[in-house]
Amino acid sequence: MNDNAYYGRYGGAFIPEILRATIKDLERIFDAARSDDTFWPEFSGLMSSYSCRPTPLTFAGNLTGHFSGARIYIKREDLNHTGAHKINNVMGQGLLTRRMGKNRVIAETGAGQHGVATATMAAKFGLDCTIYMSKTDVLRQRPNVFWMERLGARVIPVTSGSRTLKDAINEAMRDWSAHMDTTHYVLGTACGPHPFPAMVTYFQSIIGEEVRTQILKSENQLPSRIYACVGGGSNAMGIFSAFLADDSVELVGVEAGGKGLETGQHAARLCADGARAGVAQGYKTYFLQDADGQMKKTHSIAAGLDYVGVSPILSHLHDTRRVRFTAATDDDVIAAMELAMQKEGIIPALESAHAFALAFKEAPALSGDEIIVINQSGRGDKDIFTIADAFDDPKWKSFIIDHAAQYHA
Amino acid sequence: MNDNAYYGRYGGAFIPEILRATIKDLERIFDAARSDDTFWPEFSGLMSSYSCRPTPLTFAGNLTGHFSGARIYIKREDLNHTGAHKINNVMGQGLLTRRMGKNRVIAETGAGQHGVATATMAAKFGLDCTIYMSKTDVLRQRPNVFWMERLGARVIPVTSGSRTLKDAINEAMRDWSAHMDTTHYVLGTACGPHPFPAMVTYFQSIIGEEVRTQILKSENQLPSRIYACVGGGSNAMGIFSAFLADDSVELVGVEAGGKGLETGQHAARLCADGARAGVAQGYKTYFLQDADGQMKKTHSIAAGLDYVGVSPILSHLHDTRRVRFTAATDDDVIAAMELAMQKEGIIPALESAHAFALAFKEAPALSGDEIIVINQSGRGDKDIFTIADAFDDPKWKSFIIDHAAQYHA
Amino acid sequence: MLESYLRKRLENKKILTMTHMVMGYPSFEVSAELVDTMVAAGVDLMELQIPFSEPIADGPVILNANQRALATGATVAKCMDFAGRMADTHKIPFLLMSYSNILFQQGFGPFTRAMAVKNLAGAIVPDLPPEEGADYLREMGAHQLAPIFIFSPTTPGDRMTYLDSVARGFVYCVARRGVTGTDTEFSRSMDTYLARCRRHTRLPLAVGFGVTAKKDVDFLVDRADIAVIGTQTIRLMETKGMGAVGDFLTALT
Amino acid sequence: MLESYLRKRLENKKILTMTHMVMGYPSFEVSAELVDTMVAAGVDLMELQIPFSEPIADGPVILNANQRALATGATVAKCMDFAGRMADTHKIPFLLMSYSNILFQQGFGPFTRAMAVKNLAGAIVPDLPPEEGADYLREMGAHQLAPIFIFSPTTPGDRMTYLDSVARGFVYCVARRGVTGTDTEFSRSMDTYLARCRRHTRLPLAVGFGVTAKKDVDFLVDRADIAVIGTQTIRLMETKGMGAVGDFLTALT
Ligand SMILES: Cc1ncc(COP(=O)(O)O)c(C=O)c1O
Ligand SMILES: Cc1ncc(COP(=O)(O)O)c(C=O)c1O
Repeated sequence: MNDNAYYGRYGGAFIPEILRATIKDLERIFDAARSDDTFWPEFSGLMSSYSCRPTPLTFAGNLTGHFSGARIYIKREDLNHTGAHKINNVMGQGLLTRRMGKNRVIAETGAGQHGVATATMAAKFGLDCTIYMSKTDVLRQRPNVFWMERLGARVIPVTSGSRTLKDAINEAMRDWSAHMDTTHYVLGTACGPHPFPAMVTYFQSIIGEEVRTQILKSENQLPSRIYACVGGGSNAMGIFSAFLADDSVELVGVEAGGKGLETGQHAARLCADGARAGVAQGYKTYFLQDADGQMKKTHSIAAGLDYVGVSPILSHLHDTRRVRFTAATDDDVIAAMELAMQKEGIIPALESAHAFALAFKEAPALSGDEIIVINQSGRGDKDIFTIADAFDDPKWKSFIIDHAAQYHA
Repeated sequence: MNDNAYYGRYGGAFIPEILRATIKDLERIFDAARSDDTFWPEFSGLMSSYSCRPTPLTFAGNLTGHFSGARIYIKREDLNHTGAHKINNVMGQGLLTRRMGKNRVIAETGAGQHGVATATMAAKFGLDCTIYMSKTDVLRQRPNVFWMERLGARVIPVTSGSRTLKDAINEAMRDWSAHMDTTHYVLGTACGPHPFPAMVTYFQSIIGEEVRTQILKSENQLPSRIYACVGGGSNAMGIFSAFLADDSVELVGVEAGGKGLETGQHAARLCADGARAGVAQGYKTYFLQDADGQMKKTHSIAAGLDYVGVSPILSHLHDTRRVRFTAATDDDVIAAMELAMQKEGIIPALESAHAFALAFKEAPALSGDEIIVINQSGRGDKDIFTIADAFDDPKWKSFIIDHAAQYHA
Repeated sequence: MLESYLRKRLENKKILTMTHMVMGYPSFEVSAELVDTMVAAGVDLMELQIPFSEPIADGPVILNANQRALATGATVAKCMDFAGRMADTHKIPFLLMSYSNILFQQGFGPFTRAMAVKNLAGAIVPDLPPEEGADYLREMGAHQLAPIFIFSPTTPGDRMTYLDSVARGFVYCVARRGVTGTDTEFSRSMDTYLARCRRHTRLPLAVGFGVTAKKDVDFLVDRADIAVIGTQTIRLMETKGMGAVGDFLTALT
Repeated sequence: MLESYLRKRLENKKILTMTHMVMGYPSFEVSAELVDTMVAAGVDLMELQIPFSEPIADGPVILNANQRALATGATVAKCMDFAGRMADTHKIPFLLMSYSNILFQQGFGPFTRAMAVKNLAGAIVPDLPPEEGADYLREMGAHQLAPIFIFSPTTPGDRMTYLDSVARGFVYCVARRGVTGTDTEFSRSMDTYLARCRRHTRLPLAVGFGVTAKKDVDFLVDRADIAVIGTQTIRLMETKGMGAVGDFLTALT
């Protein structure tokens, strides 16, 4: 494949021959769109009339006071239509799907946010839609499944493999191999074969571009640090990309520390031992794998971070040390979420709460002149079943029990 | 009370003596804020940095094509932080609470949106918070109760009366009578004693002001009709108020038709027989009441519309015929919701879907030169338990049953 | 005239007692028995509440009594009949207590006319301040009925003066913030408050608070003219029966 | 050399058969028995798949076989041993089939050296196109191993020519869109497609599709050189046992 498919040692397009023409086609369409002056305005116009871009950059006065360190700002991707940054990428790919003249889209989803976003885009663009979602995630993100179906999508629970996000990706690839003439695969994160990492980053870069304008306007100064959670890496690349050239801005990617890095039950590919470069799902990157190259089981309380690979662009930025990678455990995340809710009245998604957890840990050590920005990639409503269980809420339990009893009657 | 407390025959402040000084104080603080040139910019600045105002006015191209009548626009209050227009009023009253130097807020809530918004505001402003919610609504809007509690609010289920919104208002009034020195009552809709109808309308008028600017910018023409659902009347007054002086703009308020006006199981106070002027909950308006003046039971699939009274301002606009009132049944609403989801990828709250239902019914008869605007007052995520039941979704049922089984184990 | 009745009565008694009840709770029969019991125990006047579905000034005990009365079929007509019968049977004055909407739906004219015909003395309508009550005041005046108004600890002096100017019979002083049925501390501030009330009206003062014993009534002697016993008798009737109500009231007076 | 073996074999047979199996599924013992059965039934060459956790080019049947093999302890080392034993025991050529990461983690050098030592003939790696496989091609070449590449119905002519230039042994033509294990219709368009494949390579053509009967194999005569039987034998083994596999293959050849 061509050179721009690689980021240092990572990236590429390790795909079955059957998909090659399609991927090449997508690359061509994407390149044409990117160099068409009308395309970005069309995209950002759509995002401001259908979703609510630019999303606000909220000053978190209470958290700033609480930690009495850096001034804390929160980028509010949770306010997007469908509740997360995923819609940015999806609407962009929707425009490309239209340019390709295809009438069907497929997608994988973990947290369900990408699935809901894709189902939404499909409704808006009048496309057929099939969503692959691991059985585990169908269970833990049931509300999102319900909405996908109501939006007109077919949701297929994937029971193969480790039943997490990667297995949903494999299934989507298999579907694509059979139906690429009519079907575009709307990959949900900055992973997969070229041109997906570049394309998803391109659409998500709207986040960082806005942050740059917003922070310069309100503070006339760049932030010292930017925190983003890292699943596949799309929200992180989205907010980081506008600051890559600014050496003074430290970029911090927060992975899923799960039950603790030492337990092996996590999804930390860049900040923990146990991940190595490898090739799977169509691209080369750091994967959590055993000596033979078989992918390991991952764990995170956040379905959207429970993934074995990571954006090849981030792998490269890891090796070059431009981005610092670290992890937050499930417990850190619940605590951070609680604090964010009670201090600022915001409800981060479990994924996003990873970024909050690290920012909270580090904010006190910074000075009051410094600014940090946390990317709130999504809202936590979708996580109610998980969070209610994490808080072990007795009223929620009896509500569910009563509700179930009605169904038995 | 003073003249500006009345709208034609409606309004006033029918309150126990113990609350009089507090209400007078609130009136004074509100009047001072309203005539302070810095106040509105402070308010709208807060709404644009904490929520995402201006919210978009989305052109619904697919629905327009589907009905091939008027051009349909949707005002996206669902994109607000906490998911509905309620936050506009609440943040405004938060600013007033701060001006009054009080450290506690209370509120009633039906759909839970106003409760979540108030709990959110209380977290952001550092206030104690108690929410009164009827037992019926605690059950049908459980997710919102969960979030209120996580945001740090106390939620008190009200078991008196008919266990709907009105009973929650009564309880909040009782609390206020005891604690008004420290406590502000954040009434959630354009009802209650003066100055609440005026004050809530004032804060919600941000909706209509934006719509006016937006539609003139995109179409250079005013809409022919504007549709809003009517519970207490705050989202309706919010969008209508900017167009009251434009005779060419027909304003349509959609009440809860419940199981059909003929069944008596509804909450239509202005478009059905059976409501008369009366006095309750501190103000004079149309109430659904029996010959003795006892309030009737109401019914709506949408908790936020299940209310026995209505804004005195709307009662007046009803009598003067400036606003046309009509109703949508529970069944109409589910059908409208489904169509909105599948055609445009948006998920209106059950309340908002009432406005959609009427717009869908009437759009085909208008010409393609005409514009209609639907106020999407909130998003439907909160309604998942109700909607899943309305669609009788077997997968949702088995999910809930399985989840309950875990708790028994 | 209610006021003159009270003044006369006060010549022989240091303090009067007024009791309250919700008509039709738990039934009109029991209500009638309750009135008999109260009169026999020596109360000087009574408030008869017409139940309303939205009694915002009442706490849980009276709220529940309102709801139960309505649920078991109490109507305004039945209540008016009942109140008339009581006024005919017993020598003491009876007041109606209810909320604005009950009067509004009957019409202030018809309502007050009926009150006059049935020999009722006056009315307490907690959600009808004089500013909203021009029609009410006119009709009450036309029928020589006493509109009772309320002073509260948050009522400023000039407003007390204004309320006094429209009130007839007596002034009802609520002793504390909150709805009916919560306990009040007897305190210095109560002293100051009642003195302030006294300064601002020429009418007798009734004071409502959680009276549970003779000493509570005694506390009010010289400070006020009428002790109001509200929630406590309902509680007693509910938990210990009619006999306990009679014993309680007899011990107080 | 694989190609010359195939050409030689084709002198006596109108069409050859290649079978596929996942090593270690359901166990290495059964895998060995399966190879014996297949060789006895007359197959001409075999693909031995090293299981991988993410086999994106495989359909449900082979996917499941991969997972089961891994779950019951198949490792790359055991698979290499097994493949070596088969190549030593049986006269036909054996190819390895797996995914990029398996080779990548061993290193292309060590992996291909091991293949050579164990007398394996070549490899099929569906997610390793030549553009990503410079190291692979170099090492395969150095050890005289045949890197098998794939033509698909979506592959343009110029790319077929390019693939032909790096391929050795034969070209694997997938007969339709989709992953392994879905049925294909025999149609005119297949004719056209195979003719196009033939035009673009000097190598023998293998064709994989849902072969279930002798007539399917017969269809390929003159159109291709090798009929590939993949999913069907796994299905047979799972549902009817080893004997059925032997009978099925014997009837085909
Ligand atoms: C809210 C939210 N944040 C973050 C992620 C992680 O994905 P990414 O790393 O691509 O941003 C997800 C994935 O579903 C998500 O839903
Ligand atoms: C989304 C939504 N729309 C409408 C309403 C009705 O209230 P109002 O008539 O005051 O807008 C509610 C009330 O809770 C609501 O949550």
